[in-house]
Amino acid sequence: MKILFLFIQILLLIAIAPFLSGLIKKIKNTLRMRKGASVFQPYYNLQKLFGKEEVISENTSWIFRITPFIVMGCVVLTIPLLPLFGLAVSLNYMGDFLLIIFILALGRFFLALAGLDAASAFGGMGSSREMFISALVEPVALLAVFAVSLNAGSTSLQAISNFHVMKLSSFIAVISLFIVTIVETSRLPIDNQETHLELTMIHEAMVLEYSGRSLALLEWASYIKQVIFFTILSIITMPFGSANIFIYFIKIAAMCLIIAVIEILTAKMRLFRVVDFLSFSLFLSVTALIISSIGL
Amino acid sequence: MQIDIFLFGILAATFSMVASKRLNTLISGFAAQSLFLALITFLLAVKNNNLELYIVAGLLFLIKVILIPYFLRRVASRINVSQDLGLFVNSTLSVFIAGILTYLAYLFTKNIISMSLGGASSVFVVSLSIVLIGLFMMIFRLKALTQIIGLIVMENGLFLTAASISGGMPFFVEIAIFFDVFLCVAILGIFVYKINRLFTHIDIDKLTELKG
Amino acid sequence: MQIFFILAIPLLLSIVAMLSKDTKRLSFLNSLGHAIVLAFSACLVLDTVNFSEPKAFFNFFYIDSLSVFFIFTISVINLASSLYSIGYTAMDLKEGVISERKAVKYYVLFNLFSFSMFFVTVVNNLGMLWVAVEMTTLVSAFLVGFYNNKKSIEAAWKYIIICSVGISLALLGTILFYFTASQHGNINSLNWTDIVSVAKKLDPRVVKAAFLFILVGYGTKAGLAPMHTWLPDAHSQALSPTSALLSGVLLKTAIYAVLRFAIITNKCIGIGYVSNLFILFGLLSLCVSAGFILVQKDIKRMFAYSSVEHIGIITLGFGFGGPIGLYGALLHIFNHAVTKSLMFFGAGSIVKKYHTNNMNVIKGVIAVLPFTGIILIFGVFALIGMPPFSIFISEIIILIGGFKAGFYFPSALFLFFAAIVFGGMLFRFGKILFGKKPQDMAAGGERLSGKLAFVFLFSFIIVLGFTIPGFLNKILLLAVEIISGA
Amino acid sequence: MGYFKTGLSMLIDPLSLFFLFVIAIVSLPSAIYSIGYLKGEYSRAKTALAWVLLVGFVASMVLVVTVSNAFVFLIVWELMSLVSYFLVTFDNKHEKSVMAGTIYMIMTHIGTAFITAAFLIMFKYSNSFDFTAFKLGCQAMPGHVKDIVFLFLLIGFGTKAGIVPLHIWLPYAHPQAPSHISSIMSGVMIKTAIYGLLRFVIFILGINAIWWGNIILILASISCLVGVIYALMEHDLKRLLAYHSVENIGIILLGVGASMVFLKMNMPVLAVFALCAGLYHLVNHAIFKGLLFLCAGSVYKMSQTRNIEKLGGLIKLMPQTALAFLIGSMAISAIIPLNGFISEWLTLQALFLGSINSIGGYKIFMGICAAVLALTGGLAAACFVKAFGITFLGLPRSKKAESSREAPLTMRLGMFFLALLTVVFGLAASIVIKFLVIVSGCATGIGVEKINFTLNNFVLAPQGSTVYLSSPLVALVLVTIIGFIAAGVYFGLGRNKVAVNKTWDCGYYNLDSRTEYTATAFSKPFRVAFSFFLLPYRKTKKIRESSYHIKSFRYEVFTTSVFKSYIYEPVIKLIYITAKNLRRFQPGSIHLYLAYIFVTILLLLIFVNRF
Repeated sequence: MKILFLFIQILLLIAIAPFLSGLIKKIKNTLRMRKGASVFQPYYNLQKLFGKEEVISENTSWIFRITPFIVMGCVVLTIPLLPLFGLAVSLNYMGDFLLIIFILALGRFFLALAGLDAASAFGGMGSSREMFISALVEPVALLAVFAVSLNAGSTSLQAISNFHVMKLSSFIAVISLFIVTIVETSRLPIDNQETHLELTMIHEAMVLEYSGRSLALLEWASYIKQVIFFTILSIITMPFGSANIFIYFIKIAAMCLIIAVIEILTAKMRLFRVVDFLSFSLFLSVTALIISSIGL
Repeated sequence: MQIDIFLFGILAATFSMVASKRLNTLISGFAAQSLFLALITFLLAVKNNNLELYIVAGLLFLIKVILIPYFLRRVASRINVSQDLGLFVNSTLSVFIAGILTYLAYLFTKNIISMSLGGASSVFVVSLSIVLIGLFMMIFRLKALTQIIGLIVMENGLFLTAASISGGMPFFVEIAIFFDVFLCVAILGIFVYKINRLFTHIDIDKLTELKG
Repeated sequence: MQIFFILAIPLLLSIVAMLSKDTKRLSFLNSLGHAIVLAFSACLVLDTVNFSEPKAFFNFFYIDSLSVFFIFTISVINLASSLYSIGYTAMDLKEGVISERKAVKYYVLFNLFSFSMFFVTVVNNLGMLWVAVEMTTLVSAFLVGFYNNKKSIEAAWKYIIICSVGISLALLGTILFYFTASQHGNINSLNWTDIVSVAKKLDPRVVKAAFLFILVGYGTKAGLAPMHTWLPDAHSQALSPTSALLSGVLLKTAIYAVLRFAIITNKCIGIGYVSNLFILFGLLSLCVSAGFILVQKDIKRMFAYSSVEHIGIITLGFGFGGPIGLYGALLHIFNHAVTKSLMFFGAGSIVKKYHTNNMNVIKGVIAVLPFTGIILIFGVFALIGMPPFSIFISEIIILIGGFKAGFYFPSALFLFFAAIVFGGMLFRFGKILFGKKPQDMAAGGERLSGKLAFVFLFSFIIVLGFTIPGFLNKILLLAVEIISGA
Repeated sequence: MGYFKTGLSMLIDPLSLFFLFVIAIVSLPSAIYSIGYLKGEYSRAKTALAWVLLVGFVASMVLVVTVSNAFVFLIVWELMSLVSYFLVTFDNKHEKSVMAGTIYMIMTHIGTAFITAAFLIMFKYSNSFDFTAFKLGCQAMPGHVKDIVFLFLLIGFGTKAGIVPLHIWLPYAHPQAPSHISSIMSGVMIKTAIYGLLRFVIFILGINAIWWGNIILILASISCLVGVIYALMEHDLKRLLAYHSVENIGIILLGVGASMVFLKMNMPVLAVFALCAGLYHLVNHAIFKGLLFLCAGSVYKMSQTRNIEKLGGLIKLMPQTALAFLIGSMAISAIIPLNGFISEWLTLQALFLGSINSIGGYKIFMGICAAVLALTGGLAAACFVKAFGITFLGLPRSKKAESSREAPLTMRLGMFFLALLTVVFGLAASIVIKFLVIVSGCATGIGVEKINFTLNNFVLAPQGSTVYLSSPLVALVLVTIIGFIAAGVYFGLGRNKVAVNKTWDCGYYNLDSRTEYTATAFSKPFRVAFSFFLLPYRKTKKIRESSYHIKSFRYEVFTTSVFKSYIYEPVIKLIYITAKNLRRFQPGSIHLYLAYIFVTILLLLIFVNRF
């Protein structure tokens, strides 16, 4: 029974992931008084990409080829960890909150290698920046998780999705985690998903050499990653009704709204300004930890 | 009483050596000093009626008053060394320092020796001051020959010290030391020749090839 | 009775040398003679170990385990040095640096020198002890100035003057001892045994002052800083086999003399006084030598300063006192003698080959002189106190003694300076031993006799690194008993 | 002199056995590897020498972890250093090797001096060098003496372990040794220092104050960061790995330090758990660092360069080495499901549990340590993306790199053995930790019969917590998911149509290896972000044809080694200058020398009563 629920959970999240991306775009466009594409545009994109012929650089190796599958595998792997529908089941024995960080690291590792594989300077630049930012994000994320887990008394995700976790420190940690989400999902002001201007892109630069179904897999994986982060945020901030699929969607939609608003209000930062930005969030995380240690 | 007079003589000879600026004066001063030393030993021998001391006095006279000064003069003339001694410290100051050294010797004797001896330590004061002055001469005089003389002045001082203590050391030790000193002077003389041959001077202050 | 052979053979050899004309045969005979001396001294050691009674002859010679230990050390180094001399003089002769007559003269001096050193260790009379030490200076001065060039004559002059001055001070000290012995001890003798027996009656003030003169006087000869100044000059200019003797045993005979007086002083006024002085001079020597080793470019001077360092360590060991410290210091005397001789031989071979003492020029020794190079690299490690070599053992024993006696700060300083020396030596020797060999230099040219000397000494280094043989242990323990006055 | 009649008494308890195991699993493959590695590199005699030294090295390490007498320990400890010195200077034609060996030996000796001092203080209280006597003697030791002994031991063993700021020798020495030795040095030898800390601080001395643990945690955190930041800047493959050893020693010590804190806080279960985490990382680091050094060695042997800026594209030329290196890189970057991940997770959990169960400042302190560990992990991953990506991917950047081929079989055997172990130790975590619990119990002296950190043979479950981790399950699910995706893509869309073409070059250039992204460029963001610590500077050189025309332009960027230029060099300079000034006291003037004697005797006479 549990396995079945998990299976549904996985498929559902995979399925709705592109929609959320489309939703964010739609909200942004609406707010900008534009019409914009349909919310289902990401699905059309994926469909098109899956149907296309793939062009691969002659310099690449097998790393380049397996990377999309590994990246996709990684993001999907995190889904069963999340305590969501069906009486909040999750593969609790598989791991805890920390494991999510480690799992995402695997995907990132291969993606960065793939960026270097084609011997293109863009790819290398993307990999370098991606690894740089993710390295800086890691302590922020960990400290935030730490603070939240301290309130929960465990790093287990099930323990975290509980009412008694909701303390002042948790909210500060969540702000920090929100920044982490922005970084990890390549959102403004860290990265810009919509640009292909070589000097500013990070994630897009890494996948520049990809095409066809490989690119489709990578795009999809990044949509899923976004969902996962939204889910985690919602679990911590709003630990109610996880079992109810509609409440879940409302929570996720709220996240999309916030992200969209932030995206239209900010401009992209210079790469080295990101350091300051992340130091700020690190500071927030530490504050959360301190407050949590007081017991608030 | 006579001993005190001779002691004064030794001290005077020593000071004159400190003050002297010429080699010959220095050697004469040394001869004088040794002569007084021999006389003191002789007096002691008479006093104790000790055969060994007679012999020692005789040897002193023979070696230090006659042989060594002769030898030194010979070396000086053979290698044609200039009479100038080369002073680091001028003679007035040297005498002043020698005075201080004598005072130090006095202090040392007063604090350490007199306590255990119970007075009558003027011999010791003089002898110790001679040792110190000898060392002083070795430090502040430039020439090789002056260093030899400084060394044997020290030796004289030591001899006097030994003599001042209960009639000198065991006889064969005295003789051995005598022999040793003589040998030392002879060997140093040989080296003076060698230095003169290799460096064409005997200015020890300029021998600073080996350093650090 | 062995002692008479030990004294007679070197004298005999020097007489033979005076009459001889054939250097080659003479050099072999010399080695043979010293091998016999070593055999006799080994017998002497075994004798002493088994019967442990001090022996006295004619009220003049006095041989206890302390003397025996020194005799043994001296004879070991003598044999090694005479072995090494075979090749060394042959090379000198071949190169025309010295004449045949000069080579003969070398053997005369060599044997007189060894005789005088043996003599130091066996006389009972402290005055004669002084005479003997002065004799060693006078004889070895010729060995220092052997090459008759500017540098060696300068070195010899400094050597003889500084040591004579020092020794004069020692004579003053001896006289003061005699003074108090006759005044307060009521004896008219300079025999060590007599003075020791009345040590308790001596006047402490006089003894204190006298011991200062002794320490500075014989300390000059032993190479304690700041009176060590003659040492690097003399050691670097002497022939390499002689450098080994100077550094390996001559310095130790001076230490022996100091020890004899230290025993009396300790008996008279307790151990604190001598101990403090020893520690002071030991640390001073360590400090000074560490600094000089760090900036030294001349290979033989480097070893000379290393000798100052090790003398410092030995003094420190005696200063720490207690059975452990004394044992370690005595053991260190032997270990240092063996190791330093080895290093001087090695340096001699290197200098012979490269014709320079400058360590910035010497490169690739292992490639040029494989045997010497490999022995030397181990020798360096032995010298700077790495296990499994002997010096490590004795240093650690000294340290144990220091910690046991509560001398934490001096022990810490010892470790600190030893570390500096370690760094300085390793830095230099890494550079000269390894690396490419100079292009125009032919490899090889090591003589069998030299190799034999290396192996002979190196076996001591290795064996003593692992175990202390029973007889040596016993003789050391007996000597410790004598020093501690038990 | 009964103290020195020691013989070779052995102490083989779980702690020793554990270290013996670590020695074995790295030495064995390295030895196999060396068969191929030494072939053709050195002359016959030298090869034989290499074998002798290898055996001596391993034997000395075995002795270090098994002897039961501190005096013998000291001897074999120095012996180990001596043998490794000869191994570092093995290529002694290069001045670099000799210099590296010298630096190594000097630092080690300084460390040994401290260890010696600590042992001697302990000896004073025990009157014997035997471990059991030591343990008894230490109970009678006053607290402040214990503190001093601890600090001495920390400095002493820390030097060998390469704790910042004592790590200075490590990046010189490890790369200079032949690669199979680098692997043993980095994989095992520096671990003997950890053994020393465990044996002498925790096992024998006993923890006296909580600040001992704190100081180790702080040093460990610093080591982690400094090691990995320097590694990021490094372009010499073996030096890069050497810096990672500094980092990983830091991670191991995080576990050890936390364990010490918990011991003093009277939390035995946690103490055992934290130590398990540290020990787990220890064995893991031995495995993957050994593996990486072996791979780096085969890259070096085949391409004759260690500079990754000159390498590239090797994945096609030496695919098996590349695979092994990739596995090693993933393991060291704590990527699931390999072994590095397990131990890092355990360490994080230990810190977290410590944070929960302690009060006040320790909550934050542990949290910060965990954050440092996370940052380190991120940077390490970045570094290995660089190391692997620049070395093996893209195009070869030099002729040497182009001409390399796959390494010989024996070398590959050694590598794959270790690569296999990284997987095994990743998946069999629950089994491994059962043994580690026993080892930790032995080291800390805590009864471990009731302590259990596993649910069954597959799931890790720290006692007193509700979290679980099952690496086999993770691996299984991951493989299943990827399989599903691959199958879905294949069966849903049919065969992929692939066209191979040139890399996109914006339509302008012919891309070649010169336009590739370089390691320097890759690490630039890090250089800028950590510029306060790295103090980068540039050297530019214009080569002009005439005053108007620049023919070529050379641009190099360097970083300042803070510890070297602000700690070691000033100290060495100070000592050196002091020595030089000291030299002035001996200018060759005999008069001065005589004056020294004179002054000495005068001073002594004046102060005679002070002695």
